[in-house]
Formats: sequence, C-alpha cells, structure tokens
Amino acid sequence: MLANQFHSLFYAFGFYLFGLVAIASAVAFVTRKSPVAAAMWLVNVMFCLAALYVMLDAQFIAAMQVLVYTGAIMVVFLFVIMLLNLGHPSELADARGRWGYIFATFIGLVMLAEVMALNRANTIERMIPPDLAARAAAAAATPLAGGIIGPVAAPLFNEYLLAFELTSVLLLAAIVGAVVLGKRRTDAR
Amino acid sequence: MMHPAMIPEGAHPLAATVARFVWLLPLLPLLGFLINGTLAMLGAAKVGPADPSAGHDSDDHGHGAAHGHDAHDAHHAPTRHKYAAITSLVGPGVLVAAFGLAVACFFAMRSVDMERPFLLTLFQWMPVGDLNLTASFLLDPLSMVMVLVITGVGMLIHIFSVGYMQDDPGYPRYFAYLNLFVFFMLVLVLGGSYPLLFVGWEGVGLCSYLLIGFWFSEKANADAGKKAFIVNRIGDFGFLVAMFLMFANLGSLDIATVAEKAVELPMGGAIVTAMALFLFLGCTGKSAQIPLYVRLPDAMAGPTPVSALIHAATMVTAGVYLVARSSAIFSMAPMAQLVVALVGALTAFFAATIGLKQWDIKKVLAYSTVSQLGYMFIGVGVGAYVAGVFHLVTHAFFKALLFLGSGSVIYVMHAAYHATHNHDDAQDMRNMGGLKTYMPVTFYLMWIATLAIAGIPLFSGFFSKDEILGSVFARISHSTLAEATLFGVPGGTILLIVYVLGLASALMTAIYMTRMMLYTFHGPNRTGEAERSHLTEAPWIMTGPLVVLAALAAFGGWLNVPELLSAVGPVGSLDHWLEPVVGEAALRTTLGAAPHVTHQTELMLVGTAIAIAVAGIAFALLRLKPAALVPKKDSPAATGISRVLENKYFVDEGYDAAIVQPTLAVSRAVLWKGLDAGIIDGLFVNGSALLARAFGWMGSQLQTGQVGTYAWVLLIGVITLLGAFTFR
Amino acid sequence: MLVEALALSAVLFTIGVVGVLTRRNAIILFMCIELMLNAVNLSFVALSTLYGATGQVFVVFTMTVAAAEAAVGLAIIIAIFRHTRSVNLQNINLLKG
Amino acid sequence: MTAFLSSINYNAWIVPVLLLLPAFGAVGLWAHALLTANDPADKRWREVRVLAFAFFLGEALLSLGLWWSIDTAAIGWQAMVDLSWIPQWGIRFTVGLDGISLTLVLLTTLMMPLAVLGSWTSIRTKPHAYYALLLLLTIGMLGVFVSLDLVLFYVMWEIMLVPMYLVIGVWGGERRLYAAIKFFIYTMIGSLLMLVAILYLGSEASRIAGAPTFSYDFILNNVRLDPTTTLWLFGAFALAFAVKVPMFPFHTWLPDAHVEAPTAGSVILAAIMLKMGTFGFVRFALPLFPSAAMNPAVRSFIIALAVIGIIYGALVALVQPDFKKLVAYSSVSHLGFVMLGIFALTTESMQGALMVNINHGVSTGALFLLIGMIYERRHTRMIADYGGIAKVVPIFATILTIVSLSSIGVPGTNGFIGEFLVLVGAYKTQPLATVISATAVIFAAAYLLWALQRIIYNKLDKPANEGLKDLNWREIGLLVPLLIAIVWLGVYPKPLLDKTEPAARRLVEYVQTGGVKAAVNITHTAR
Repeated sequence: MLANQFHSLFYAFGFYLFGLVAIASAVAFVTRKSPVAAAMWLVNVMFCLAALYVMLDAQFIAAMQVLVYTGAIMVVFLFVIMLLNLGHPSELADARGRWGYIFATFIGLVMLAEVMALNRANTIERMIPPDLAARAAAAAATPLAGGIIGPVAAPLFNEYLLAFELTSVLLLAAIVGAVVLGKRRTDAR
Repeated sequence: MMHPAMIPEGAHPLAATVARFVWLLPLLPLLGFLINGTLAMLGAAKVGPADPSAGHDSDDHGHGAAHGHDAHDAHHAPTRHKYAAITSLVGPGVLVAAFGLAVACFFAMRSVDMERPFLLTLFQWMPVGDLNLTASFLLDPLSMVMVLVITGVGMLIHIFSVGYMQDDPGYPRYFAYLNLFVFFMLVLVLGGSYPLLFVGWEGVGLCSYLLIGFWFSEKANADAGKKAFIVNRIGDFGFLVAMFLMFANLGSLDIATVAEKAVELPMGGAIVTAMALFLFLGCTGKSAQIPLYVRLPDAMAGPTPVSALIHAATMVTAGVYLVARSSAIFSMAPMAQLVVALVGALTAFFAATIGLKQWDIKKVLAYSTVSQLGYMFIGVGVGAYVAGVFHLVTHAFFKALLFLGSGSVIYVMHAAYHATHNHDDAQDMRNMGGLKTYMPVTFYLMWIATLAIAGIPLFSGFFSKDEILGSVFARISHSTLAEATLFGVPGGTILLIVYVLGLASALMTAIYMTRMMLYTFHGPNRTGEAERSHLTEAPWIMTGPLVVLAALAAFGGWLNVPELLSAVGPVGSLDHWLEPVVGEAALRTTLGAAPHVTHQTELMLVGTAIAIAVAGIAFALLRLKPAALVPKKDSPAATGISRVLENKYFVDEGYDAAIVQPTLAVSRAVLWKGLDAGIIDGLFVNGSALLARAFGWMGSQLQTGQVGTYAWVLLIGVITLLGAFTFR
Repeated sequence: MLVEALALSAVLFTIGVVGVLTRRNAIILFMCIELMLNAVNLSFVALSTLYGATGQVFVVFTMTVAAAEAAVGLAIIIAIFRHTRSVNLQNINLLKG
Repeated sequence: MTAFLSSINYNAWIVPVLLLLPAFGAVGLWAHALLTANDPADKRWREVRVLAFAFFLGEALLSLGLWWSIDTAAIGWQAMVDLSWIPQWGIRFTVGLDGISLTLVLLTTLMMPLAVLGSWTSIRTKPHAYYALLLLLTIGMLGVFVSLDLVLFYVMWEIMLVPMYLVIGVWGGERRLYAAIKFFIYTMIGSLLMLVAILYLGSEASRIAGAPTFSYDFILNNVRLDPTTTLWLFGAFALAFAVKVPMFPFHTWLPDAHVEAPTAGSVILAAIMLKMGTFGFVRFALPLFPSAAMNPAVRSFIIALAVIGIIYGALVALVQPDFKKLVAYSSVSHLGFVMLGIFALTTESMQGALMVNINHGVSTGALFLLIGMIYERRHTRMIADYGGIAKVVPIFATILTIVSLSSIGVPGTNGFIGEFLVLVGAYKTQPLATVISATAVIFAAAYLLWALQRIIYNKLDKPANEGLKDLNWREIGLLVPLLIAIVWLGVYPKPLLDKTEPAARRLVEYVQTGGVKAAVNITHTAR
C-alpha cells in the first residue's frame, strides 16, 4: 500500500488547500440561482476531489473522476440544461424562502455534528483491524505488480468480476431507459 | 294425555265414583274450542298461491275481506256465518255436557265424606331437580262450587250468546274463544299445583284479550284487549314471585303440600306475609282491585255476553278463589289479611262512587262488579272465606242476569238503530228510557236482580252481603286481625273502617242500580220516533236464560241461611259444605272459637243492612227524575264533581301519563337512541372504525407527491438512525 | 490525513443534503445528489488507504451507478419538462396519496 | 329403536357423517351448477333448491336417530369419535355428545330444512352459492356443538362465521355490508382472545402431558391453574361467548345482522347461532374454570349484565318501528334469561336455561319465518305500514298470534316452561336478580302484543294491505312442525327435560364444588 508516503508539511498544505476550495465551491454551487453557474461550481468541486484522490494515492480513481464524472456526467447535465433552455435564472426563483433555508441548514448541521461525533468517538481506531499494520506491511512488501492500477484492477476482475459484469447490465438498462423516456411520443398522448 | 292412574286401594273414596272422569270436565270445552276453531278457520281462510310474490295483483281488492268484517258497519242484511248451525250446537252443547258431569260429580261428592281432597294425577309435567311438578287435578268442595258456578252460569251465557251473536260474521270464532275461556277457567279452578293454576290463570287472561278485542277492526277494542292482557300480566308477575317464594322457602309448589308447610312457618312472619301480599297482587290484577282495576271498565268493549261471563261471573272471581284456596297462607299473615280487606273496602267504595255518574249501561255494571268484588275481598280478607265464596256465587247469579239483561236491551236498541241507519250510541242510557212498555219480561227480571244486588231481604244479595258485613263486625274484637297492626293502625280500627266503607258502598250500590233501572226502563222513551216501532222484546233464546238466572238470584240466599232466619231453610249449608277446605284457616283467624255475636247485635246488624238498602232505593226513586233526561247527542257536558266521576277520576289518563308515556319516552330517547345507537354503536363500534380511518388519513397526508417531502422524511430517518448510534 | 478527508467528505455530504432540501429545480437536485455521491467516494478512497484498494473498486462501481442514475434522471426530467413546461418540483405531484 | 340403531353401530359413524354430509351437499350443488350451466335460470333455480332441501332433509332424518341412541344418563361422552388430525401439534379430531349438546344438535338439524323452506321463493339470485353456504354453515354449527378438542372447536367456530357473513353480505337488505362487516368483526375480536386462551391451555396441557395435546377431557381433568390465570382465561372465553350470546354491551351487532339478513339467514342466526354463546359458557367457560365462575364478583357481574340485558332488551324492543329489529331485541332479552339461568347455578335454572335455548330457537325462528313471509308479500318491515290484516290473511294472523304468545311465555306454550324454570331455579340463589327479571314478563307482553295489534288488528286502512295473499300450503306445512313443538313442549316437556337433566345436574354439582370433586363424573377418565 502506499505506506511510503511522507507526511510533509507540503502535503498537508496541499490537502487543506484543496479541501477548503472544495467546500467553498460546494457552498457556492448550492447557493447559485442559475443552474449553469451551479454546474460550473460543481465541476470545480469535482476537480478538487480529483486532486485529493491523487494525494491519497488513488491515481486511477482521480483519472476516472475527471474523465467520467466531470467529463461525462457534468457535460450531460450541462447539455440538458442548455437543451431545455433553463439557463435564465428569472423563472427559477426556486429558493423556498428564508425559513426553509435556515431549517435545512440547521438539519444539515445536526447531521454533520452526529457524523463528527461518530468520527471522533475513537470509532475509527476501533474499526481498524488489529492485524492492519501487518497486512499493510505485507501489501507494501509486494511490489507494485500492476503499477498504480494493479491494486485496483486485481480485485476488480477477481473477486468483484460478477459485480463488474452487472454494472455493464445496469448501464445497458440505463441507456435503454434514457432513450425510451427521451423519445418524443409520436402518437397523440 | 295418559290414562289417569289406575285406582290403587286405600285411594280417595271419590276415585270409584264418576268423579274420576273429572279430567273430562276441562277436556269438553277444549274439544269445543278445537271444533269451533277449525270451523272459523275454514270459513275465513283462503290459502294463498304457491308463489307469494308472483305479480303483486292489488287490483282485485281482496274481496275475501268482505266475509270478515264485523257486525257494526254491516250495511246490507247481516248474513249468518255458513257454519253457524254447527257452532250453535257444539258451543253450548259442550257446556251443557260439562255442567251435567259437574252435577254428577257434585252428587257423588255429597254422598262421600270429603275429609281429604281428591287428587287425580294426569302426567308428570316438569320433573326437574327437586321440583317434580305433576299435572294433577284437585277436586274438593271449594273447587266443586266454582266448577258448578262456571259450568252452570257459563252454560246459560252460551245459550244467550247463540241469540245475541247470531248475525255476527265471526260467530264460530266467538264460540271458539268462549269455549277456550271455559277450558282455562276449569283448569284454573281444578289445578292441583300453583303452576297448573297459573296456566289457567294466564290462559283466562289470554282469552279475555281475545274476546275483548273480538271486534278487532276498531282500534279502541283492540287497545282495550291489549290493556287487559298487560294489566293481567302485571298481576301475574306478583303471582310468579309468590310462587318463587313458595318454592324457595317451602320446597314445593303443590297446593296441598304448600298448605301443610305454610302452617309451620312463623305466624305473621316476613316470608308468609310476603307470599300472601304477592299472591294478593296477582289477585288485584285478575279481579280488578284498586291499583289494577282500570282494565275492567275498558273490557266492556267486548260483546256483552263476554262481559257477563268473564267480567261478572267467572274470571274476576278467580282472585277470590285463589285467596280462598291459599287460605292457609293468608291465615298465617294477619297483616296481609288486613291489607286485603282494606283494599277490598277501598275498591268497593271508590268504584261505587264512579258508578253513580256513568251513562253507559255496561260501564255502570262494570263499576258495580268492581265494587262487589271489593266486597268479596273484604269477606275472604277478614278470614270469612265461606262468606266471600257465598257472595261470589250469589253475585255470579244476579250480576250475570244484569249483564245479560243489559245485553238484551242493547241488542234491541242496536236492532232498532240498525233498521233506521242511525249511528247513535246503543249503550247509552240517555238514549233509552221507558223500555218497560216494550220489554216487560226483561224489565221484571232486571228488577229482581236490582233488588238482589241492593240487599233487599229474602233476595240472595241480602244474605251474602249481610254475612260479609256481619263477619267483619264479629272479627273487630276477637280475632288475630284485631291484634295485628297495619301501618301502625290497630287491626280493630281498620276493620271498623272496612265495615263503614262496606255500608257506604252498599248504600251507593242501591242508589246507582235503581238509577240505572229508572233511566233505562222508566220515564219517557228517548230513543227517537222512527226507532220506537222497532223496540220489541228480545227473542226467547235470550230471555230464557234470564228467567233461570232470575230464579237463582231470588232464591240464591237459600244456599247459606244464617240461623237468625232459620225459618227460611237449612241453616249454613254452604258453611258445612266448605268446612273441610277452609274451616281450619278460618278458625285460626278467629283464635279457635267460632265468631259469635250476641243476639241483639246480630239483629242490629241485619236491621241496619235492610235500612241501608231501602234508603238507597227510596232516595234514588225520589231524587232522580228520568223525565228530565235528554238524549245523549244534545245533553250538556257534565261539570264539577259529576264530570270527575264521569271520567272516573281521570285514573286512566293518570296511569298513562305517569307510567306508560314516560317508559316509552325513556326507552326511545335514552335506551335506544341514546345508549344503543349512541354510545355503544356510535362511540365504540363506529368510533373505532372512525379511529382506524383517521390513522389511515394521517398516513396519507405524508404522500404529498412532492419529492421534497420525501427527501425530508428520508433525512429525518437518517438523523434518528445516526442519533441512535451516537447515543448508544 | 485520513480524519481530515473523512471530515471533508462529511461536510460535502451535508452541503449536498442541504442543497437537496432547499432547491426546487430538478436538475440542481440531481447535481446535489452527484455531490453527495462524490463525498461518499471521497470517504471510500480515504479509507482505502487503510484497508487496501477494495475501497477504490467500490468507487468505480459508484461512478457507474451515478452515471446510470444521471442518464435516466435527466431523461425523466426531459419527459416531465416536455409535459409541464417546467422543472419546478413544486407542481410535479401526480403521485399525491 | 335403540336395538336397531346399535345393530347398525349408529353411534360410531353418525357424528362424522353429520359433519361430512353437508360438505358432500355443497360439492353436489357445485356439480349441479356446472352441469346445468346453460339451462334457463328459472329451471336451475327450481332444481337447486330441491336438491339443497334434499340434503338438509337427509341430514335431519339421519340425526333423528340420536334421540334414541344417545343415553344421556350415562357418564361420559356418547357417539365419540377420536381421530388424529394434526399429529405434530397434538390436535385431534375428537367429537362426542352429551345431554346438553344433543338437544342443540337436534335443534340445528331440524331447523335447517325449515329455514331453507322458509326462503323457498325469496332467494333467486345465485341460488347455488346461497345453499352451498347454508350447508357449510351447518358444518360449522354442528362442529361447535360436538367438538371435544379446543382447536377443533375454534376452527368450527370460525367456519361458522364466514358463510353467515357472506349470506348477510350478498343476499341481505339495504345496509347489508355494514351489518355483515360489523357482525364479522364483533365476533372475530372476541374469538381472537379465546384463541389466545386456548393456546395457553394447550401449552399448559402439553407441559403436563409431555406430548402436545388440546383434548378437552385431558385439560378438564388435569390442568389446575392458579386463581388469577383462571380468571384471565375465563375472561377471555367469557368475552368471546358474551359477544355471541349477545350479552348487554356487546349486542349491537344483533339488530343490524337480523334486519339485513335474508329470511333463512335471520332464522338460522336467531334459532341456532345465538345458542353458540350460551353453549360455550356451559361447555367451556364453566367446567374449565369453575373457581372463576364461582367467584362472587365475576358471578354477580355477569348476572347483573344478564338482568340489564333482559330489561334493556325488552324496553328497547318496545319502541322499535321495525318488526324484525323488535324481535332481535327480544332475543337479547330471552337470552338474558338463559345467562341468568346458567349463572344462577341451580339444577332447575340450568335446565330452564337449556329449555329457553330450545324454545327461543323455536318461537323466534317461527317469528322470523312469518316476518319473511309477510315481507315477501308486502316488502316492508315497518310495523306502521301494516294494520288490520287479520281479515285479509287470517291464517297468517292466527299463526302469528300463537307464536307471539309462545314468545311472550304464556303458560301452555313452551316459552313459559323455560322462563318459569329459570326464574324458579334462579330465585334460590339470586333472589333480587330474579324478581327484577320477572318484570320482563310484563314488558314482553307489552312490546309483542302492541306490535301484534298494530300489525294484524286495528282498522284495515291501507289499500296496499287489502291485496295481500294468505299463506300457501308450503308455508303452512313449514310452520306446523313449529306450532306442534310450541304446544308439545308447553304441555308435556318431560321427554326433553329428561334428556338434559343428568348433564345439567352434573355440571351444576361440578361447578358448585369448584371442580374439587373428581371431574370423572362429568367426563370419562382421561386418556
């Protein structure tokens, strides 16, 4: 595993930088009136996450993030926004009014507090299996056979082969669904 | 019906005589009922089509209805019922046979020493636990007297009815009910155990319901019948409770055993008094005493012979018979006896006052019956059972005569009104007057009865009424009654009040009876010119029985002559005759010694009685002026006292307002609508259904279709889950 | 860096939730859901540093799911839009109970 | 007769056959429906009712043998059959008869053909289903009377519910659905509690016996519970039966069910199904929990409810505009007498209670038949719509009068015997309750005679009443046996009383002594 990482100050700085930027853009994303602006901020969040993935030695995932998430999904979103001409924010006064915001944020904070409580209550230490260190060491010892991708690709095609195939079926279904739903009804409905 | 038990040796001497066919006595009228009943059904009924709801053809206005409507509004010539001939034979014939058998039994009984009553067991009726009830007939001097009266007077009334009801379309139905009535009356009188007596008791009530409501198409008649039955039932409730007391405390319901065991109970104890009082409640229901007398005047809605048979001679006397039959119980409860005597006296006085102002001839007789019944209860109340029964017998004679006489008058008046299509009231004395010229025979016979009931010497009424008053007077000083107290008042004073009330009602009896005779037979005729030509004497079939009854009314006194007038005939024959049955109980009341009154007090008593009777008649003859009377339709409404009396103290309206309407209102508003439909149904049953639906509705509010709401709900679920983890 | 990553993922997730709750535009709603998914992916990746690469395998799966979901979701939005001329969630309540 | 019956070993097979014959009947009807699917409806209707009547008549004739073959004096169950049904849970098909259940079984089998005849012409839609349901109903009712295994009893109890629910629901009057659902839920809630009690008893018995068993005999002889549990179990059983009796607070389903049910439905409901509650008390609640039954608080509470039921039923009946509802409320009053009789716990009152059970079946059954007949002609149940019809339909009027007198309890009819015995017997242990209940004698006369008068007497003023047709031979033939029963049971009830006497006496002694005396005398020795 990536035990050989050294926790340099630079690394921490980078981590916090991208973290904060991600949060800021997320907040911005939520508060924008126009969907296009919102989409842009979300893309920004995704980029920050990709960076963080890299810092967490998940290079493949970072690549996928940029490629699939930002590239594909966000593009589709933007495409749909443009298609339906929802760009102009005027008719989208969709905020639920002052009261709704306050209550929503309050609920969010409550949830956040609970999750934080869970994190801090040494649950993580308890989660760590005792033999973790040994396993990590063993994993580290083995050379990175497949390079960066190896550790991800191996399990993907060994234990989780079935799951992998199933995802393809899922995608097929999604495509068919999208096409059918999207098609303009020819018969008068 | 199993063949009566074979006659074991050492059995009752009567078992060998004709008396063993006593079970035939009630059977004959039952046969009469069955035959007449089938005839009535055959005549009236037309069996319906196989499919009742096939084509509701209401067009042919069921002409079948024609044959059933009653005589009152028969406009074309009255048609005799097609089976009338058979019924006229079967109906009275059955009674004649029964009377013959009764007389035969009577002579058999005379020739035999009747120490023990003759008990004939027919079959086991209710063998349950330690109450093994057997259906058995009890023949002893008391029931013999009653049987003779019932079958004798009943026979005469049946014969009279042949004439009176001849044009009525319901002719066989009428005789069926009449026979059924005599059957139940005989079962009542011959019943060997209280439940069997109760069978007769309620059966008679049932028949009076059927007969009073005979012309049922009139709502008034049907109401009267219903009222009679329900008031009877109230009395029967008392009888029932008395039977429960007997069974619970004495362990048996057979008359003989109850009499033996009752004597062992403490004298004047709570149980015996309660038993006696409840029995008396039953008697008030049946014999129309103070609280429950209201049914008798309304019972006049039935045909007149019915009133004669049921409401003069037989049914109403059942109460007196019951008290005489359970003399053992009553003699053990002096307080109860005082109650009986007092209620009897009050009823006699109260009814007599109402009788003064009645205009309907049958209502006068009805209230006179209630009054005379009061007398009988005074007799049996003070323990003079023989006097009570004696008055019962003589009353049966002259009251039956009076009722049948009034029946003839009404029959003739009705025929007259019918001929001229006049819808005036054929029973109201104000429309009569001067009938003695048209109906001489009925006129003379009715006078004999009036003299008898008024108490004129040598007529039967004098002997029996005088003996009752005499026995009351004799017991004022020397009897268990004198020592007992009722509501704190010593027995003696109560008996004195009873005696005074008795005298007063005797005076009023003489007045209203003479009033009735004056308004009906004397003075100018007020019926109307056209009808006058139709007023003729009633046919012989109706006046024949009247003559026989008149003879009995005149010489009835001979049955039990007091030794003072020993010249007239055998002294106290009825006393000897009933001695084995009621003698012991009577002696218990008079502390063992036969009630003796000094010679001159007896003379004084007889003197006052005669004076009272003569004064009453004279007062009426002088005071009342029949000529001043005006026919009913234009006579002024009564005012003041006479209005109150005429409307019988508004007692009926009082009962209705005080008891009937409130119960109806309560049960309708509170019980049914309020409790049943309201609380139980409304609150619990439908309420719980509503609750279920309410929960369902709340659930549905969540499904607003808004995606937002679902998100919220989802989130709240997450938070609670997390919360659970964090605070675990 | 594990704890910070998880904290960050939690914050992002919360922001996503707040966005879902407040916004009434269907598309933005979807984007918020995407954000929440990303947050989860982040925590996956963070933990995979401890437990080995299986975490990352799951991220792959979540991505495919997210993609499928987005596709179908947007198709639905288009269908609704064609029908009601607006994507405001307020008046799309045909499933009212 | 008994010789002949024992020669064909009648007792061995009669009870299962009585239970199975209706099942075959139902199958037969179903087959008939299929075979004649395309015949004209009218022809099919006439055939199916004859077929159904044949089955019911066969059932009745078969069951007549019971009267001679069952020796009620002997201790223990007669005509007993004991087969294993669900071995794993120890549930057995045990059936048997004794004095009490004999009379009720005969009442059922003899009343069913009359009920079917009663609705000969009134049921025309879906006749096959109708008669098949009545057959199933017979199975349920007979099953309840004969079963000696608690689970079998519960199963039969539920079987009985469904057909009646459908009969009321499908062929009923206007508000039939409300009435049917109410009837079903009312009884269901009660019986669920009973199921819990049965399971508890079963577990207790299985613990004692080792093997799982629900046999009534075994539980009766071996299961001894502490007072509080007995009270709770008694309460559960009592509630289920109280709903069925119906006792005062639980009676509101009765008027609706009666009013909305078709003629045969309400006749069966009144004549037989109301006896389930009282039979349940006598067979299960009292013998299994004698200490609870003897508990003064419980006993006086139930007696109080019974007395309220008697007076309340009579008073409310007084003001009913609908004749059927009036008779329904009168049933509440009559069955209050039965409960008074049972819980007075003297031999006479118990006998009286069983007698009122039978008499009520006969007289109220006849009343409902008559109402059905006049309803078929005039299509209204409101008393006010009638008046003076005695002249138009004399036969109907006469029979109605006789039956009403029997229902009022005029001596000479069967009604009097039952009520008299209950009251005489109950006075010894419950004097106050008896005196109050005796007043119901007056109210009974009041409400019935008033209704009778408004229907057959008074002025014939409504033109619709003039066209009424009188009863036809079928209807008269149908009522004659009931009239005979009314008069015979009134004048000479000894045979019937002798049949129930031993069982009633033993039950009373058993409960009086709080079950201390060896239970053996009530049933034969435990298996």
